[in-house]
Amino acid sequence: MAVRVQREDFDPGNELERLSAGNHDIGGVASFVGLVRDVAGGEEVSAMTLEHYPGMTEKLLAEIEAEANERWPLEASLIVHRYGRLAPGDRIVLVATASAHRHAALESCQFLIDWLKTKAPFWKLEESGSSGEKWVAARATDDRAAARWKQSSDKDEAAE
Amino acid sequence: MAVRVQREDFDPGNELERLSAGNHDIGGVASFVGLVRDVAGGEEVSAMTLEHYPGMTEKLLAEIEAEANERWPLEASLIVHRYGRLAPGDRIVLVATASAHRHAALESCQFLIDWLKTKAPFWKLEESGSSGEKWVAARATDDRAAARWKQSSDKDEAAE
Amino acid sequence: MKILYFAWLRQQTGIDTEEVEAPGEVTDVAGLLDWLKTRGPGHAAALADLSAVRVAVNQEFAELDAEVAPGDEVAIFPPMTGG
Amino acid sequence: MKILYFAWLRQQTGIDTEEVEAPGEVTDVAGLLDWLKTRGPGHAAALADLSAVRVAVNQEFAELDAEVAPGDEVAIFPPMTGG
Repeated sequence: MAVRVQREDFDPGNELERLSAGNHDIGGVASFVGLVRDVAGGEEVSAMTLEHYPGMTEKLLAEIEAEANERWPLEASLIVHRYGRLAPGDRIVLVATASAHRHAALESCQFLIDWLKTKAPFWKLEESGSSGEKWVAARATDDRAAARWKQSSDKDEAAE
Repeated sequence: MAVRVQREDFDPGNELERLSAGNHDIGGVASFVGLVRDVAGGEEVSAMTLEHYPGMTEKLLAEIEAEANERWPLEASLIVHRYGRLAPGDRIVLVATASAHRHAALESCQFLIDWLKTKAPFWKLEESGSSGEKWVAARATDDRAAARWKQSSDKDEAAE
Repeated sequence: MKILYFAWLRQQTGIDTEEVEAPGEVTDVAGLLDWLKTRGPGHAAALADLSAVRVAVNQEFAELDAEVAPGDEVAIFPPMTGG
Repeated sequence: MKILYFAWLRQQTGIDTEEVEAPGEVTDVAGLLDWLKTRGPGHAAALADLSAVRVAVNQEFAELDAEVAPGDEVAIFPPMTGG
């Protein structure tokens, strides 16, 4: 289990290699890399700045990673999230999970990225050549994506 | 879109880098790497040999990759599957998908690996120090995982 | 009490961190936000629509009725847009 | 007709590929498998339980009632275990 919040870029190949190195109980490694797009909501994006809440970010990422490790039988997990000014094509975030079985790896990876989108204290400021700077608004689809990971006990109550 | 069936190892970092290079419409890259475990069904595994059906394998992988590209708005996709004799910790398969949006990437990646487990003409022979060679049996859980990706029109019919 | 502002709340208030001494009748998040509005036009504008604002007290997400006390770290920010 | 065997079917028959001329009454996969059983004890053992066997005709998965004809490539193998 590891969490890093950093300004510097990361190397997904190295990170994945280190995640599973020497652990022959691992049958699958799932990962997701988020990249800066050059368009958002139909508008060209020339750069993006990610602001975060130092201290709380690391604390929350460690908590959600611990929750993923409770809910799925993971052999290893990693979250790396960058902050600062990024250009289109730059890496923003890496989530990687390793497990004996592929579904635990794939599901926990999706759980972590859905969670990051709505609950991690990051804010995106987009720069556009035509319309200047704009804070990205939260999206309802991201809230719905995060909501479907509510524990099944919650879901059972909602269904009753 | 690309499919490779090869004896040689592959470098996940390089593959992911090439998949998204220069395409700033990509917002997320999902990937899964399958590894040889040193234990299966409670028994120690010292090595594994993957046999496949040359010609049919490549054809089917290309077909399923095309289907993923029809079902999800993908910017890029890649399947690399190895054959031959592998040791615990060795990489077996890489599936990677890239899209503007993370759910398309994550779901299509899971679709492809579920499909590979049951429909790609590969067969695993496990070697164990204690009990010799054994062909791996197909698993019902893998069939169920593949079945849930049936097109929604099929599902609608089943629900009626 | 230490108040932190992020994203457009930081820009509108013109402040990233401020040390404040709230009056004794401020005991919860709602009361604190109401009092912060009085600190200037930037604060008033930033906190005009509380539905657009999220709060954390001592680095835990908090609702409007959560308690606050001297010494707390209170962060005010818009809904998160990470990942 | 070209017959390919994979995995334990290859081991039990002792053959990976064989060229065969099936009699005229063999027109579908079921008939072909029945006839292949008569080619020797290895074939008979390998094809004893058809529920454990999958077939592809010209590299397309095929059911027992699928047609086969001279010139076809017919592959016989257990359920797949890739990934």
